[in-house]
Amino acid sequence: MKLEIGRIYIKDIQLGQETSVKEGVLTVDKEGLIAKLKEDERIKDVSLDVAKPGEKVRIIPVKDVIEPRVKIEGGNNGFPGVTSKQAQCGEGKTNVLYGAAVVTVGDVVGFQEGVIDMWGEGAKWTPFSKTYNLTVDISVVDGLTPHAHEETVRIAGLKAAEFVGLAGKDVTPDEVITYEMGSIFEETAKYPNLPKVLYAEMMITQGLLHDTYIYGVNAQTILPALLHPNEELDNAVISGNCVAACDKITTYQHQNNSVIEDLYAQHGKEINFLGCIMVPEHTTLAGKLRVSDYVLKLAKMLGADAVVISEEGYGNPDSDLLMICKKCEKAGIITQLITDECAGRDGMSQPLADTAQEAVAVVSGGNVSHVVTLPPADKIIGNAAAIAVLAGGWDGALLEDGTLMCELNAVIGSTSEIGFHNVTCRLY
Amino acid sequence: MKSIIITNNPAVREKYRNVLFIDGSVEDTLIKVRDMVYQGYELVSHPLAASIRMMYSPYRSVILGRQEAKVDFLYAEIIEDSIIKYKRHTSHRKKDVTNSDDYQMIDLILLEAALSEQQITW
Amino acid sequence: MSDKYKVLYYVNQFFGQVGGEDKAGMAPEYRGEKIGPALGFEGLLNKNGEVVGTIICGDNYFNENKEKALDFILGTIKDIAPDVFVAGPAFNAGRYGVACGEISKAVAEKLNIPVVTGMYMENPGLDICKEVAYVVRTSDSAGGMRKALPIMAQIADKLAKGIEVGPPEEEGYIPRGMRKTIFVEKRGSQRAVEMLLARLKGQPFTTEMPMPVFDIVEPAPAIKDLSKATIALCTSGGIVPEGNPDHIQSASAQKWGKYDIAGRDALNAPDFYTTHGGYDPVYANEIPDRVAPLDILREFEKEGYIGKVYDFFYTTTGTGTSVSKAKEFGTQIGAELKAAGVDGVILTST
Amino acid sequence: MVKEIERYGIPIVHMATITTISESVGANRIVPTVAIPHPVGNPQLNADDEHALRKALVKKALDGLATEISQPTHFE
Repeated sequence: MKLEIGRIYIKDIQLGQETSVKEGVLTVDKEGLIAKLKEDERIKDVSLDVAKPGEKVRIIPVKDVIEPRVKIEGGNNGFPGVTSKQAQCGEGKTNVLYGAAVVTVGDVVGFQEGVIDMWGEGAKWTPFSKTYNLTVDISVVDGLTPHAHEETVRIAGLKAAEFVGLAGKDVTPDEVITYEMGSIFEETAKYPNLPKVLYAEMMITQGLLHDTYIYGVNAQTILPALLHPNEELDNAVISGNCVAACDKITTYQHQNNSVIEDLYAQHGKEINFLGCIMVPEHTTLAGKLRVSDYVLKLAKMLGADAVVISEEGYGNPDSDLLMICKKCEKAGIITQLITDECAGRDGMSQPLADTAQEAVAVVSGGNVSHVVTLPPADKIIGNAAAIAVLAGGWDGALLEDGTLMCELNAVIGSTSEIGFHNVTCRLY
Repeated sequence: MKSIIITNNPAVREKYRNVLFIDGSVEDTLIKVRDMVYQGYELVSHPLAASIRMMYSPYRSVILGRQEAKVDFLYAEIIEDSIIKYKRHTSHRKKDVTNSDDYQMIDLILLEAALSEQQITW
Repeated sequence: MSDKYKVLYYVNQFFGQVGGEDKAGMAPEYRGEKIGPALGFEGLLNKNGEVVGTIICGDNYFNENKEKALDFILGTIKDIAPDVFVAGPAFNAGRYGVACGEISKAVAEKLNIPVVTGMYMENPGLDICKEVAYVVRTSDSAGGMRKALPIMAQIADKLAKGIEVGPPEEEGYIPRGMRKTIFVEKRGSQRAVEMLLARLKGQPFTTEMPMPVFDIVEPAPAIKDLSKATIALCTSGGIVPEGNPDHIQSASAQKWGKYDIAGRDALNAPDFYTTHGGYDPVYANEIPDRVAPLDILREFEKEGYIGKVYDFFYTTTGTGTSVSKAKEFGTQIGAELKAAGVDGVILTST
Repeated sequence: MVKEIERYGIPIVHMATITTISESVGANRIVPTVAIPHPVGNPQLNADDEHALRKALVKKALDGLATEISQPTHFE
């Protein structure tokens, strides 16, 4: 499978009358996009805005972040199985508006969180302060069920990314990155002496606001599935997960999965990268046991020497992570875990309550309870009232001047468990 | 289905029959689950949700299965760890009452997702 | 003068140049001068800070009159209001270390004044204060003074000026057990791949989330002949004689109890009950033997399956009891059992 | 407590319900017990059955003390 990602560097973003990229400036046809999104009768209103790195702007509550892209060759444009007809992802050519992002905003339920600060202290904690963001705030018609509401917002974000992405159709990319890998047999024949490494990517798949989709299939219903890494890098995986702000994998992070990129970089040099197993995280223990057995079985069938396991979320998925780790290590397959931790506000607690001796190699994305102080913004995109929710119901969290104290768990992408960000914890 | 739902969520009590309703906090609910696990009940669903935000929910529902003669130590370990984690996240927070209805609804929806998994073997 | 920050120093009778073991009973005193290590310490602060005085207390006095000593010491410190408090270093001296540890903890927690001290890794005072004070890693004897003081001074200087103290390995203190959230140069996925490659090649790597390390004790050899063995019964289930004569706490136990059971066939209600605050006591209070099965052991004794049940029964409560306390209990109880020639122990927990 | 007593060379058997904790405190000989409020008993059984259960548990513990082991071992 061969995928060429053409990066068109975006240096600015503005709303206008047409959708285009000129000299790195992305212009979005405001009315055109609103009209396009309103084709969905469930949408009452759409409000578009832009947020640029360095501006004193706060976006809240963020639902998802999506990279705008356009398919140039092979497959279908958009998100196959969702916004377009089923097609094979991961082949051909795709242009991306590199440095731009569509950020969907809006409440499905009242306790939603997820903040992106574009400047200062808050900007350090989220990777999405460095992207030029087109914010899409969706309000829906009355009487929608929560499921329909969530779906409306999710699809609107994807459609917006598709609409904006078209601007890159006829633009020559600034940089082209090729992701190419033959069959497992071919690659193993090429690199017979390199250790075979799998990537097991855990996904939250537990119901409303806690879902992930592959080609539009709700991953709650699947057994762990083998994906070619190119498929995920090419729009096959979508986030429907809007409550684990700090450690969820947004659609953008699926499209640019950092573990896949960094494993790819070593493919043929230090390792033989076999592919990705998409691992659903179930609510039931039976589901967790089944999934961990299944991952081990796939790893064995593929002859893996090592598995990189990344978690999504916090709480019950910790059990899945350690189950997979234990089973693999006992079977002689090396594991490398990526997770985040709760060491308490003061950092004095033991990070993992459930410990496993087998978990010897762990990367930490940081302490989800670390408190950050965010100064007041000049402008708030989204729902200013959500800030009180985000502060999280403890004294002194929201000061009168608008200064906000919150735990990292409210900041989008801050403690990424696919290692997308550069935060960690160290013993002091 | 031979399961019992241990819950402090009124919306769950209204909708299901096989409910042991706890008139109390999430912590009370988890402690009841722990006690029952030590009496041999099978832990069908994990006591915690998958996101920190749901850790702040004032409602929680956990599914237990049959009572066996022997305590399953995997279940015991999971419920003990869950209580520790739960306390760590919530000890310094106030209950979010303004969004009670939404929390009830999401807890119910997540419970139903769990109930729809593998009903027959329970 | 006034622009210098204030340091207050604590030493024991020996380093305070009062005397040796014969003076270990001295009550705490405050001297408005630099004594012992305090003298050299000021010189290491590069004229930025001043040691305003020294508190001296006998090691035995402190350990035997902890509350009184702490009262005086905290009162003195409060009056002087130093910017930094420095104690020791205590090296591997146990009583001195415990005194430094207790004082450091109290000063940091109650007065909110930053504290620097120094100890050898195995000093029992370390666990008391390492989470709240900066404890510089020293050698086991006073010979390490020359090395320890500059490190302590450098940390004290930073604390006084409000400069962030760096990671333990750079600054020379013993990790406080705090997980600090920091930014690093490389993103997580890259660190993960590098860690994995190191592991695959058999090279050393450092996990970012170390699992707790337990010190492991080799299993003691088995009892050769049960029928000749003396078995002792212990419990952390809080079973105590009626009235709880030793006032064993229902949680976070500070002590254990030892009761003569020589003439007893069982731990019957109401002579015994549980004081444990961590579980539903109904079943244990009905039949305390459900927690500590003396009755069954007696049966085995009568049948000759075991030689004898040891005449004393040991008890405490496990819930909320700190690891260091549990360790202390185990050490004390173990010593008694060893001396009594007990061959094996049954410890029950709830 | 377990570890410190065993350090004196006296074999010790830990009868505990939460065996994971038991392992983490360093017990080498472990007998899993019935439930937290009644580790060595079961009030749901009739007197005879409970006695038999209790006797069996204690016997396991005693036999554990008489068994040579080289690593943490559960006697079930």
